Amino acid sequence: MELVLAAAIGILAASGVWLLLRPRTFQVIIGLTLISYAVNLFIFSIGGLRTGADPVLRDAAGDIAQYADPLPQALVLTAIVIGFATTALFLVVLLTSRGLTGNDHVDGEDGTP
Amino acid sequence: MSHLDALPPWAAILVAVLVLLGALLAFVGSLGLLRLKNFYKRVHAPTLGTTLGTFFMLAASITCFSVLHDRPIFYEILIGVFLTLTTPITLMLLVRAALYRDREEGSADVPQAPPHE
Amino acid sequence: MSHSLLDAAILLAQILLLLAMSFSIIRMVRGPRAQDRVLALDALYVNAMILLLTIGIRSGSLLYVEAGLIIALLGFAGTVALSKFLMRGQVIE
Amino acid sequence: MSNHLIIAPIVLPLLVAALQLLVGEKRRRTVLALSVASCVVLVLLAAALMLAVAGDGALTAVYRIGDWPARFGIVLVADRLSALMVLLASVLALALLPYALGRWQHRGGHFQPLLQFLLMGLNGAFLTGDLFNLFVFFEVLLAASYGLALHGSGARRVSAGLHYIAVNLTASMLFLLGVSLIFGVTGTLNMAALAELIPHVPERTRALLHAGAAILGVAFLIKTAMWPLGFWLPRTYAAASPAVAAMFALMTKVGIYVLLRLSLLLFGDGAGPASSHFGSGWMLWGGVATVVAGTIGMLGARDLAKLAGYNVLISSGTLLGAIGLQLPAVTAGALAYLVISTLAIAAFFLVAGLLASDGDDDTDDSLSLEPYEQLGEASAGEGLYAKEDESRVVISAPIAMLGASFFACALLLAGLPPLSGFLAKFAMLAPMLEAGPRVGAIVLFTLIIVAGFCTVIAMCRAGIQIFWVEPERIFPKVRLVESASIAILLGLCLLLTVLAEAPLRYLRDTARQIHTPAAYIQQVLPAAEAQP
Amino acid sequence: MTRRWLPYPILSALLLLIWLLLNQSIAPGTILLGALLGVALAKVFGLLRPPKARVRNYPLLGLLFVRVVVDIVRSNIAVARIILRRDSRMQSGFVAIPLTLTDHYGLAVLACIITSTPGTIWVSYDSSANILLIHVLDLVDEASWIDSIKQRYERPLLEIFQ
Amino acid sequence: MPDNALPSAIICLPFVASVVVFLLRGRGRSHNLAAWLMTATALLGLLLSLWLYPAIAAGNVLRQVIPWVPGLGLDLVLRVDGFSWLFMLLICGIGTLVGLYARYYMSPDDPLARFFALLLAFMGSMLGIVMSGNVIQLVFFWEMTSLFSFLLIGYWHRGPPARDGARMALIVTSGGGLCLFAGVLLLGHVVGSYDLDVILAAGDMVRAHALYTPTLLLILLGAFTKSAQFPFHFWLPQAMSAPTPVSAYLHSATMVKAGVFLLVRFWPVLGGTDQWFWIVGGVGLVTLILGAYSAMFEQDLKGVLAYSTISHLGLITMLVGLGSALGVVAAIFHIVNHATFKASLFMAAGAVDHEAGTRDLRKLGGLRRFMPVTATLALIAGAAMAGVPLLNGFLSKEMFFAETLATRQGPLLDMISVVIAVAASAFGVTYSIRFVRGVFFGRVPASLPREPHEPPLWMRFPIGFLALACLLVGMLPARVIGPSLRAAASSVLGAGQLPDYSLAVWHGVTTPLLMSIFAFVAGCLLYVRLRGYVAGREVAPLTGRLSGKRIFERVLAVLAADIPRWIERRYPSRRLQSQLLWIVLLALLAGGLAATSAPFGFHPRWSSVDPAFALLWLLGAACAIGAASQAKFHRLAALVLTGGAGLVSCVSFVWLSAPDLAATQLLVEVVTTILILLGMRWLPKRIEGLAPESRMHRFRRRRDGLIAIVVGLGVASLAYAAMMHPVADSISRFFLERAYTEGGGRNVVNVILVDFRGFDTLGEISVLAIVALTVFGLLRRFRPAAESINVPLQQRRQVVPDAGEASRAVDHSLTDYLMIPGLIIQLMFPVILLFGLHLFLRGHDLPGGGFVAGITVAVGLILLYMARGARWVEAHLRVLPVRWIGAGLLLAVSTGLASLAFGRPFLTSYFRYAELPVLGKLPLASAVLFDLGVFSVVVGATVLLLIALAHQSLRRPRQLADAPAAAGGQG
Ligand code: NA
Ligand code: NA
Repeated sequence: MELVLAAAIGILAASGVWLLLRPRTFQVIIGLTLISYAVNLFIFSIGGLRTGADPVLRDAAGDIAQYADPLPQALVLTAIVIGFATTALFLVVLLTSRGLTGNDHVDGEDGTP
Repeated sequence: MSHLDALPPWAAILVAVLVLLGALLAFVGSLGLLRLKNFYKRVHAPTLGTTLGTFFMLAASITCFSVLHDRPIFYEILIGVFLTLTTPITLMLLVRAALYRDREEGSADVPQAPPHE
Repeated sequence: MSHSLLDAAILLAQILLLLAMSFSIIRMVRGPRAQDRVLALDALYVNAMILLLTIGIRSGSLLYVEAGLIIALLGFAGTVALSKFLMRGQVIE
Repeated sequence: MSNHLIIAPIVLPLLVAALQLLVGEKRRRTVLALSVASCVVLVLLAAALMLAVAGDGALTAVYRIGDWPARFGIVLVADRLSALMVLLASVLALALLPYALGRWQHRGGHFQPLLQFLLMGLNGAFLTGDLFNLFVFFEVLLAASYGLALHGSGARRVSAGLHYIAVNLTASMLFLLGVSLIFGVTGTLNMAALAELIPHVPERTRALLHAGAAILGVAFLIKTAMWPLGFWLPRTYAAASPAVAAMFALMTKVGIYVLLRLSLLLFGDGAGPASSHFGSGWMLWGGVATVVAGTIGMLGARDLAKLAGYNVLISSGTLLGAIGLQLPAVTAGALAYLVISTLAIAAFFLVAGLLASDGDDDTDDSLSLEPYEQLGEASAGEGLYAKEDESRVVISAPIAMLGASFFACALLLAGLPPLSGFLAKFAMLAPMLEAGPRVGAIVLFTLIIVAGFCTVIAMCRAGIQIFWVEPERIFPKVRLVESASIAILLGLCLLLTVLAEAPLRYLRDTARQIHTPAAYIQQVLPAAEAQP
Repeated sequence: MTRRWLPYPILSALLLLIWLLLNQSIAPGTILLGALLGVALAKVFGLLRPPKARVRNYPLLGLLFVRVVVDIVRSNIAVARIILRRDSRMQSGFVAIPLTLTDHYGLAVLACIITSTPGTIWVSYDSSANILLIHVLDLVDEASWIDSIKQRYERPLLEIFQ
Repeated sequence: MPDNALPSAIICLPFVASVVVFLLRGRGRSHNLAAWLMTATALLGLLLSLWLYPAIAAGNVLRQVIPWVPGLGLDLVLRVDGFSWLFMLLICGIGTLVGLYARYYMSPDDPLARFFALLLAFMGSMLGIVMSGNVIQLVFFWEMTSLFSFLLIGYWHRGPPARDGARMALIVTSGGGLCLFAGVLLLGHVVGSYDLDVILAAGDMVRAHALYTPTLLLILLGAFTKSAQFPFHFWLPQAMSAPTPVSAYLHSATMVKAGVFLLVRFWPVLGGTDQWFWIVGGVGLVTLILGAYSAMFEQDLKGVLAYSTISHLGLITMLVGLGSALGVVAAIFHIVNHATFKASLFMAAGAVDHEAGTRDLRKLGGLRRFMPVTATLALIAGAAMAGVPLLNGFLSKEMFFAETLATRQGPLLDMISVVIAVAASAFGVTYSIRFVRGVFFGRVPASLPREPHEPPLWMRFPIGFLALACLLVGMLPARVIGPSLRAAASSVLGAGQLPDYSLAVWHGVTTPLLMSIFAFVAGCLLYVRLRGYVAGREVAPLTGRLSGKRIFERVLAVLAADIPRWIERRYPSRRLQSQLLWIVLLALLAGGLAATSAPFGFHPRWSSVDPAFALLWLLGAACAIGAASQAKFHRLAALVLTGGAGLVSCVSFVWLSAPDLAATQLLVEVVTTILILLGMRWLPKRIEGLAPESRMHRFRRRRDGLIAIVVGLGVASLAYAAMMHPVADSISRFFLERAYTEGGGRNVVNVILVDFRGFDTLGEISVLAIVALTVFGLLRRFRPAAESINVPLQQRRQVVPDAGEASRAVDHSLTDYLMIPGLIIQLMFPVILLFGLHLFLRGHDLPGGGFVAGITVAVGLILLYMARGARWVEAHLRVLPVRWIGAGLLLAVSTGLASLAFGRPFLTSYFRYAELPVLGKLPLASAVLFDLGVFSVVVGATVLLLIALAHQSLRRPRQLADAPAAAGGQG
């Protein structure tokens, strides 16, 4: 389980980073999206993985060990929301840049393909 | 998997069969997506999953949880309802887009627009 | 016995569903047309939803059905947008 | 404990921003009145907070949000350092407000609420005692800074903003990676608890802790604009509208603040042999590299706002290096330098903005310094001494005001007397020699002097070009409110020269306090609530 | 009065039903809240000025439902067979069907039926000529398809909605 | 007034006057007043200084300490001893004369208030230097003199020479000042105090310290730059573009003396070593001869004086460098003498310039006929400069010759120093004759720019006064200057250390006298020989080519412009790709180094691999890699594949027991997809294979691929290591234990979000709000690229059939296309709202919550927009997203603030179960209100984001009318 998830995080991160280093704004935004998937999984995994654990408390008292670790989840939720917001902003900025410069190169000047 | 032990054998077998049937239909549907030769044919394939495939899986789920919780649980029915309402929208819009593309490209396989269309 | 059968059935079902998803993804990658990709994404969503149901059954928790419900009710919004984009060149007119 | 003074600097701007959104953009006066009230109250609050923590001894005020125990909930911690930063942010905002009233705020939507959000983010980042909450406030202040940087739109702003956002999004990813690694190893997010746990981290996970800290550090170094992570800064700041750029003068300092806070709290002397002073070498040499890069950039800068931007880099690098030395006395001096350089750079951005504006609200270009090369060449041909040129040198009042302000900024940035820049540099440089024969200290010492010299060269060249060679090029229409902002900022710098002792004593105590974090830890996590 | 407070009773009832299903409870509190929400949301729906709907024949609706379910099961088997058999001789194609049904809700139900049935799909509809274009996976006889659609689905829908 | 308070009065006076004068600006003809204020201030300073004489003569050192920054060892210490007192006299005395002179010299058209204010401020700073009892304070005033000098040189900034001269002076002197600063810091570090008295007492310790040499070098750099010593001498001639009173005051009498002042001051601390001898003596020697040599060939009156000043400053430096006590006495003496005659010469030159309209020696001559008084005075001062007996210059030069004869550094060196001293002296005679004769004697040139007159009386008075001083000192040295010199010298050398010297006009026939006579004769001969030669030359032979100024400009241009720009061109740092590459590499490096700094266990556990999960991520990986490879040319494919990867991680969240995450991830993904699609309409088409791919691009792709793989491996191994070593006791325990009992919710994740860490959520919704506002603001000014302004091709084509048919509306096809889907979506709208409310209400106990609910509602609204179009929706529903945001924020904050009313901290939650009739047991938690705020903000922000973008197409005028034509043209 851990190995698979670690590999998954690695592949998402690698694809994202590769895109991040590309010259087109669209590539960068897709890259950022992939990286944020990787980061979300990373944060999530940090508390250790649980399959079949209860995500929600059954009753007031009980064995703590049977529940999934809630804190990383809460952190990921915050991260997802913030990531969504900033991705949206980045998108609008790249559109505006495209409008003003006439191309979709990250530097606003269409030198390289 | 402690909780599934609570299922009586008949329910376990019923759930197993339903689960497999559902998965099989979804599998065949997606296989069609891969196998069929053109878009208009492919578009039919996933319907297997959205109709009977989902139906079997929902049935499995309803059986399983109703038996487990000792009361009828129809929560999952909503999934079926929602899916029935939403799938047509997507497919209709999508096929129409494909038809437009083919007409633009002058493909012989699609009926051209009637005179006024 | 019947329970290990159920476990095996669920695992088999999951693998079948994952294979189904992989067919969708192959279609997504292969195209050839944008319509094919969108269709494949839609199928992927449905397969994923069914997969969630199997996970729910395996873990015995109804909570996972919730995620399935969200896919069923709202998952299509993305595909609608994609289709409309293909047809009209823009999503909201 | 319910000392609500600590939460007020965060909640007040948020509340005001929300009200401003509800009031709507059309009712400009109400929105403005809200902003002014907020900034005034913030300054008062910050001053009160500062007085409260500067009382006697090493007092740290802790505020447990939601009344949860500090170890588990989010706490706000006000000590001398955070109170100082909050005050600096509030004063800066208040000083800039008149300038923004002039004309800049009308160039785009929602300027005032965005400014309030920025203040909320800044104050939150300064006050929080929780690592993830720090991330959240960083995002708040960054988001607001994106909005403000893009305020007014235009090609230059947008393309610089695109880079700024891309870089910061990447930095945020690193931030998250770092925080989660640290949480994974220690199981806590509270900074004081982290400081308590780090010496006891098992050896098999210490490498992970260090990796987390290193990645987190890179994220902060990006905000600090350390070379080679800071190429985004000069363009972004130059492109931003002047009031915004002036506010941004504080933005890199947030990175500095966090590095200072965390490096001393988590990796100070108490962190155990394996972890103490972790990363300080990176900061030192990164700072050195940044000063060099900033200086070179400054010398090559072709417009005034970029010149100011490179000055931000230099000050960042100087501060980074000074922090990297990890000596209390140097830290005290560095804090003085932080305050002064923030005020000075802010004033400089305002001056640059007024010089570039020609009364036409739609042009937002920075003043170009292009015809540099003519300097020095012009007189080469016509004999050594031309006739004393007694042509009239009468100067209009706005230009005189701007000229004097420019000169004052130049003095502050170069660290020349009589303004407080000199004192700040002295306070930072003198104790550096006490570091003994450390290569880093010597290199940094030398570089700070050299950078000061290069600042003289660059500012002199720019000033001559603007005010002496072609004063016809600038037709500043300076409104009284705009000059008020500049006057407040420079006046503060002057005041800090004259009344230097009390502020410097405060800063020395601050440095001592953050260099001995035991009291901080003890006060945030009193023994009584050790375990639930 | 009822019109004003309960403009879309069917919708409100459906919403209440969905609410109860979602909450898996028939406690009085849930029902009360569901009813309130049903009424309120129906009013929101009313803001969108939807076309008027009248269901004239509920039993027929039930009959149609059963018929459709049976058709869907049959088509599932047929399409699965086609996919698995890899039949290259299989012909598919478009069929244009002239409609008499014009009610929007009726058309919507027809669309759901045709599309939900594997093997057929709604392609386009021209309201000025009232012609429906569908695509059929296994098209053996165009006329029989037209006939089957009109008889099995359109006629009941006409009765229900028009 | 007590003596101890006098120094502060003396130093404050000019600054106060400066401010007063500055405030006079703009008040009509205030320039008289400004000049008189300057003169009066200087005079008052002089008188107050003289008041101190008894104390100084008694050998006292006056100290006055004004606390400033005691914590840094920095107080204002005003310290007056004989040496500084002598300088104070010089500064105030010459200041008085210059003020008087400038009153008549300067044109009333100029902003004189500024001029005199600067001059006064300079005077104050100069006094500050000499009166400093703290070396940091000394540097403080030192730099201030450089700044005022800069402003004064650039006073007439319309002319390029003034600007260049000012700039050069500032850069050289302030650079030197910074070196001095560093040196003084080192000195303070070595001694342990910045107090001058402490430092002066620690000479032995300083000289023995390891840091002696760097300290010495840095301090000397300060002194040499200020006193225009070789190789920094070039700035002084350039500074002659300043108004003449400035040249007389700053650049001959006072400021340039600050360097030699410093040498003399620190002589007891730093002097007497070999390094001192070689560096100070050597530099002085070179400067002496170089200045004198260059002065001979100068054509500009002030240029001659400038080079002469350099030469004399070299002489003084050399005297200090030689290292004997007598040398120091001679140096002090010459400082005073030079100030006297040079200031008067400058003023005379200014008078000539003023009257004749030129300073070019080639254009001047015979002026004694027009201005006999000035000519006489200039003759006296010139003679003093040449070292003619009975004038003060002669006396100090004799002492200098004696000193050169007294050095014992080996026969060759002794010879050289004597020869150079004599040569320089001879050159001095030559240029003095040139100066006096060239201006006042000989033929009157045919065309003078102006008809010369005798300058006004009060302009001649300062020249005359100084000339008189030259005479008096020259004839009655012991009487006039003796006591002051003794006081000054003894304060430097120590009371008992004063060497024997006699200030007499006649010492008999001594070697120095013979040297003087030889130099005088040689100088006269040289003048006769060179007269014709010099007249035609622009620059001096040999050295003229090697202009210090030009080298300086070249070096500055290379260092401060060429290199930075070359670097910028060569390594363009502004490219985003390279910036991100740096970030990635540095993060990789930092993380990698840190992670490998200590060993950690890394044992892959294959046994735990779930085949289904592995298969799932095989798909996820395929999607991610597919998206990466398609993003350039097939955006839609990349978007779809990204959606696939997102779906896979959503399934993983479910798999790993995190339904909340799955729901959130899913919804966010849907919204993001729609958002990107909304944006894609404005992106340019990319067609594969249009542009040929260069080798460079292939290289970059491979390099980035390699980096990406390494990053992936690194992140994966970190994640794996972290997963394998979960911490035993994390704070999560606390949350699990208290969520229900104290937070009132079963969904621990949600309780964390709205209660335990509600503050994070408050920040998070603020981010959403801010971003929405920013997007809104940005899109208000959105301007699409020319090529995407048009309505999309599809729409132009699809309208064709409608346009041809009279019976069909313009968008008939569109209406048909969306009729059924639109109706279904419209029907689903209330269902989606209901579902959103459901998610909201159950969030505290089950997966859901304000955020998910908010996005659900927003998606419902967006679906409506897609199905019916923006105009339609907005005609039916009033969507006011900004209000939603504001209200939500307000609600969330108010909920937090409400707890304050109960005396609890911000955001303290309150919950209880209320028993209500019919409804039964209902949980009432304040956190729900907070969550409602979250909900409201999320709805508002998401809708605002999407709608603001969607509205862009609406804002353009629809060009459907001419669409058929366009479509026909393309078809
Ligand atoms: Na179908
Ligand atoms: Na279907």
